[in-house]
Amino acid sequence: MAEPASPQAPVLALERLSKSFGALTVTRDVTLDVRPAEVHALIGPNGAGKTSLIAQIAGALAPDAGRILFAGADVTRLGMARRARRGLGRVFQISNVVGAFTSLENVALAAIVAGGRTFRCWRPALSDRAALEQARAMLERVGLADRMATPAAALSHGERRALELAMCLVQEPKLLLLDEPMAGTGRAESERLTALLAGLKGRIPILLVEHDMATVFALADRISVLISGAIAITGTPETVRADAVVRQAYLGDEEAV
Amino acid sequence: MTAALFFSQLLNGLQLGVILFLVAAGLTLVFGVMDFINLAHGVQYMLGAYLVAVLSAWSGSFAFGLAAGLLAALALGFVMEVLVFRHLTRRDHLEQVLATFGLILVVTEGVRMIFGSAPLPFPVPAALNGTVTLFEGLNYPVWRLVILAVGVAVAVLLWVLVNRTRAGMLVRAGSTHPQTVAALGVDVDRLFLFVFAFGAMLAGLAGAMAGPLVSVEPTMGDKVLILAFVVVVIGGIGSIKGAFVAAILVGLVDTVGRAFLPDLLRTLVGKSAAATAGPTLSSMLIYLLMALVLSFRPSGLFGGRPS
Amino acid sequence: MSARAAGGGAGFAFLFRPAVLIALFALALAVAVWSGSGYAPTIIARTAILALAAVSLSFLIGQAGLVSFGHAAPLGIGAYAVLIAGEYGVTNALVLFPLGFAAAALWSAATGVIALRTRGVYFIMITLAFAQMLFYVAGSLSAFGGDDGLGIAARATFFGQRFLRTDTDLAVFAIAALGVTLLVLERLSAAPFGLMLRTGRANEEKLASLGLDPFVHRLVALAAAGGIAGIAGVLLANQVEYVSPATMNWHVSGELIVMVVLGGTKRLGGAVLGAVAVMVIDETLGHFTEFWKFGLGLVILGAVLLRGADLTQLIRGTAHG
Amino acid sequence: MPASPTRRLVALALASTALAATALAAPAAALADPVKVGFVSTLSGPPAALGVHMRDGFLLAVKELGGKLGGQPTEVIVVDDELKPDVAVSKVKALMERDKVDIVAGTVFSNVLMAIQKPVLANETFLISANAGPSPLAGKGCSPFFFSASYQNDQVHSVMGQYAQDKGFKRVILITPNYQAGKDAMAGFKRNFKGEVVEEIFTQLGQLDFSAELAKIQAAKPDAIFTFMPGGMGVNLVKQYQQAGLAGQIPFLSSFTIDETTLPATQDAAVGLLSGAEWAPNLDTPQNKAFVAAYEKEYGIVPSLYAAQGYDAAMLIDGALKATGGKVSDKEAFRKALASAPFKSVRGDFSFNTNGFPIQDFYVVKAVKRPDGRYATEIQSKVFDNAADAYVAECPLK
Repeated sequence: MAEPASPQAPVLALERLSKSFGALTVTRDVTLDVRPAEVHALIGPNGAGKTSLIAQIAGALAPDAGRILFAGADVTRLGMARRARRGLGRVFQISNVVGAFTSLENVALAAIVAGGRTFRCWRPALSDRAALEQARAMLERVGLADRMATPAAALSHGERRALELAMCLVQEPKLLLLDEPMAGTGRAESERLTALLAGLKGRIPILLVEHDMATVFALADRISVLISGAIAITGTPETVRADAVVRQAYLGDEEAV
Repeated sequence: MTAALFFSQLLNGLQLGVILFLVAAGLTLVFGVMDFINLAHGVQYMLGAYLVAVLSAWSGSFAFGLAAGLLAALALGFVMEVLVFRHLTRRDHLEQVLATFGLILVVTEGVRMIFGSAPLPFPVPAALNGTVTLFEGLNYPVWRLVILAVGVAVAVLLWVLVNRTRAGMLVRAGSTHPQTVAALGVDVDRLFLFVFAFGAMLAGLAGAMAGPLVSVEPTMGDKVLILAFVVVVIGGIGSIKGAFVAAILVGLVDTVGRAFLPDLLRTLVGKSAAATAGPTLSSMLIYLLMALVLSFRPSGLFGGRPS
Repeated sequence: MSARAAGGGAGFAFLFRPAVLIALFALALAVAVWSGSGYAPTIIARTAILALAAVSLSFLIGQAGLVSFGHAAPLGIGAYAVLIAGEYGVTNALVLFPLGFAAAALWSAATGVIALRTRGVYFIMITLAFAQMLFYVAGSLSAFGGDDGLGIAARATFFGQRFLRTDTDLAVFAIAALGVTLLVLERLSAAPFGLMLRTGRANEEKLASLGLDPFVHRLVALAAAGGIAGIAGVLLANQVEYVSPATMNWHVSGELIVMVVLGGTKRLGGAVLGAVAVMVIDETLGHFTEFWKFGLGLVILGAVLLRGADLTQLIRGTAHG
Repeated sequence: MPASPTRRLVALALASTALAATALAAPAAALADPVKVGFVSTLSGPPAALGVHMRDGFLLAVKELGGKLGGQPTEVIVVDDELKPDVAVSKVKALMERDKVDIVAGTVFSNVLMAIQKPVLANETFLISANAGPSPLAGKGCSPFFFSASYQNDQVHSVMGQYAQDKGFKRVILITPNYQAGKDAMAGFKRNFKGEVVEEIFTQLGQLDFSAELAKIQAAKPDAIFTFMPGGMGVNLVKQYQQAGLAGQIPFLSSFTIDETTLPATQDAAVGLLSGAEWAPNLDTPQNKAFVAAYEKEYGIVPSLYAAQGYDAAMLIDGALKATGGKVSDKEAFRKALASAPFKSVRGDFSFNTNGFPIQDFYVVKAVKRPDGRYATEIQSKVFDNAADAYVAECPLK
């Protein structure tokens, strides 16, 4: 399934990735890329292997075969932390923030890590003005200006999503990997988040894994459909919407949305 | 070194392994199903030995003592679960360690108050005393063969229970996917109650089997507890199969190490160096084994998820 | 994070502050000296030394989430450093303390490289395994008393000056060491370094997704805690004037964990209170009955079961109730 | 919300008192200045049985003397050393500095004695061992303030070496735990045994399973084995020795392995096995008959040598106090009184050498089942007569 060669090199490219657990193949010869400034959505029915694929891209799971290229380098053998240091920002499916820390502390933490100041041993972390300034600015940008002193555990679901996004963004990633950002959010929150992501569109390339078709079709430049671990089709939203196979296998029940 | 000596050392290793398996099986189940660190498991081993020793002496019959002692161990398991353990199931590992450490002190000292510090008599049942000639040049104590047989029988029984029954399926699932089991509508607390009491009885059985071999005293569980933890960790937490393999491995490594390492060292590094290094090395052999296994497989031989 | 880790809280929380704890120790020592008791300084010195070891373990458990069941090993290394150096005629404190710190830190780092591959219960057990190995090695050192151990040549000196002549001298020194350690470890905890440890403890995956593998941070924490335990070992050897493998027995590691957990791991000061509590129980119950461990067991069991979980909450509970 | 100043003050006072008060715990109003004896024994952990026997023997003597030693009201403060040297040192310092004891006695194990001897002797407090007898204290490290009411460790092992030599055993296997006392035991045995030592087997301290070692012994078929396995280890070994069918075949020579602390557990498995000792319950002296009868009546069990030594230690202190009119304060006088061994030992002949260790007889004893159904050791034969230890020459005291 060859795409026409892009004039610009992709930020992320998966080459013939495969992964099996015993007899169960969760990733089947997957080839996929994310181009600069593009929002690329990955959709597929439950059990299609989206979570496993994300885990391989993030570095939590090692593929059996194939390569992962990120920012021009082969990162297949690198761990999660080193991929993140190269600019792979990830927002988890289940909100992953440090519940006991306040919003500000969470983002400041990310800023300190991004600044490479983790081995400072004497001055308190919260006296790091640079990190705090960055964190405040970022929280304002994601609409959490009034929740800075709230412990993350006390935030609403959508707010935690936004917080996690802020932690990612403060690190100035080269690519955002969003794992179902809308899962579990109410309609109002989901609209706010969609607007937030729309604001990022064009500035940071995004690989978006999402169930919510409204969001996907609102944001995506291209869509790939994963069925039984394999990519069924990659194309523009219109192409995908029109595809008979996809309609039958997946979109049929979503038509109402 | 004769074939008979080598074979008897092999049997010795297997038999030590089997005792360790009996203790470790209950520990790994409780570990796996409820993610519970139970330091007091060694105390249950000690109680088993005491109960069977006292009841056998009182009734004059080992068979009765064993049956009644195991039932009592089971009952004590229920009581301990209700009084102490169920209040700790969803707590931090450290709190479990602390509370069960406290329980060790209470039970050990309680037993000492009742029975004194001196070891209790626990002779081999008369019918099973003495040795049998397995083949020319190899006489082997009958009781050790009995232990071997009991251990293998329990291993088979556990295998059937865990792999062929509904309860076993729940236990297996519970150790890897506790939420799923709860979602199936299973009362996880009750499952734990039974698993815990059953584990206590297995530990008691191990104590009863070891009783005629070792000194039956209040602190007899301490050392066995550490060995059992070593076995559980090498095998992988929650895995009965892992516990069995690791127990046999530890039993063999320990026994064979003690039997042949000093001789081996003597030929390698000379007599005087071997005299000091040999015993030290064979003492730490199982810890070496554990460190080695964990540095290559950080979740043990058969451990699934790193917990 | 640091705000809640270092201060605040109502009622008796101020008891956990390093300055208050050190003042308490100093006050107790002053009362003891004033009353002319020969023994009280001994027990105060001993308590401060054990508290020092417990605080270093509390740093590992509370900040880094590394539950070491082998903390008796660096403690023992510190003690053996005194014994072995003494056998070669070295008693200068300026050599002994750095030596004890370095040897214990080196041990903790070297074993940590392997141990940090594991997590949770596996980490608990692999640290125990390493400590047990060292225990057996110490027992086989015939030149240094083997399993029986050996008396040290003399207490540490400062260029020939015997500055640790009495247990009161030793108590002053141990309390000072405890104070400095509390101060340094509190700064370390509040600093980015400690923040990374705590984040790694709470959510390792998140930290990795931010681009930080906390391995080196943890290794440094292990080495630092080990080194401090080594200092405690140096002090212990000087106080007892006898060194034996019993110091490295797994029971000692277990008792240190009891102190830490009893005092609560949220604040480093908790470990100090835990150490004081264990010593007080030991010293009081121990005089009434040979079965005093029964009482200790009941206290521990009760403390955990009554939802107190640790002294921190227990104190708060009574303060509010 | 900050706590009120008063509340802080109260808390501060409470907490520091807790720390200081436990340490101080001032001795309750001193009554007519009784003689104070601090008794250090191992009362917890696996070897607690030995410590209990030793303590009970000592307390029995004090009770028989009407709660007095040397006619003086006596307070015995018993502490548990937990078999940890550092704990023992801390508790002994409490005995000397808080309780102001006149005499420290007890100690089952050599490592505990070696740890506490330094602070005790440096303080010029009298130290009387009721069991442990490590060689440094008998030789170069001897002290005018130290006396042993027991034996020097090596002597008991030498008894068995001499016995093996006398019996004409040619090939012997030695098996002891891998620690200093174990190595000393082997050295002590070999001092008087001139035959071939086929193998020296070192086992782990606290070892549970001896199958590997027993298989070796079975294969080597020596004339006898010699072992030193105190406490629970001895119980394990004896039970497994019998089960392996070796008990009737290869003579079992031992020290501190077969005694009345372990016989109740090993019972028939131990019957016929031999041990070296300086005492046995059936030793025929009037003092011993009375002691054994009183002990069995008081505690319902047969006394062991630890009990006998504890009893002797109390009688020794009693005799010395009588000689000085109840005073310990004149240390030279009290020392001279102790050195003259002014008491009738349950062991019969008993006098002190220049290093404070006894000169006494040693026997081979054998485990038997008595007519009353109880298990005990019995004198088989006398091996050494009025024996002194091997280190006395190194002791500078005259």
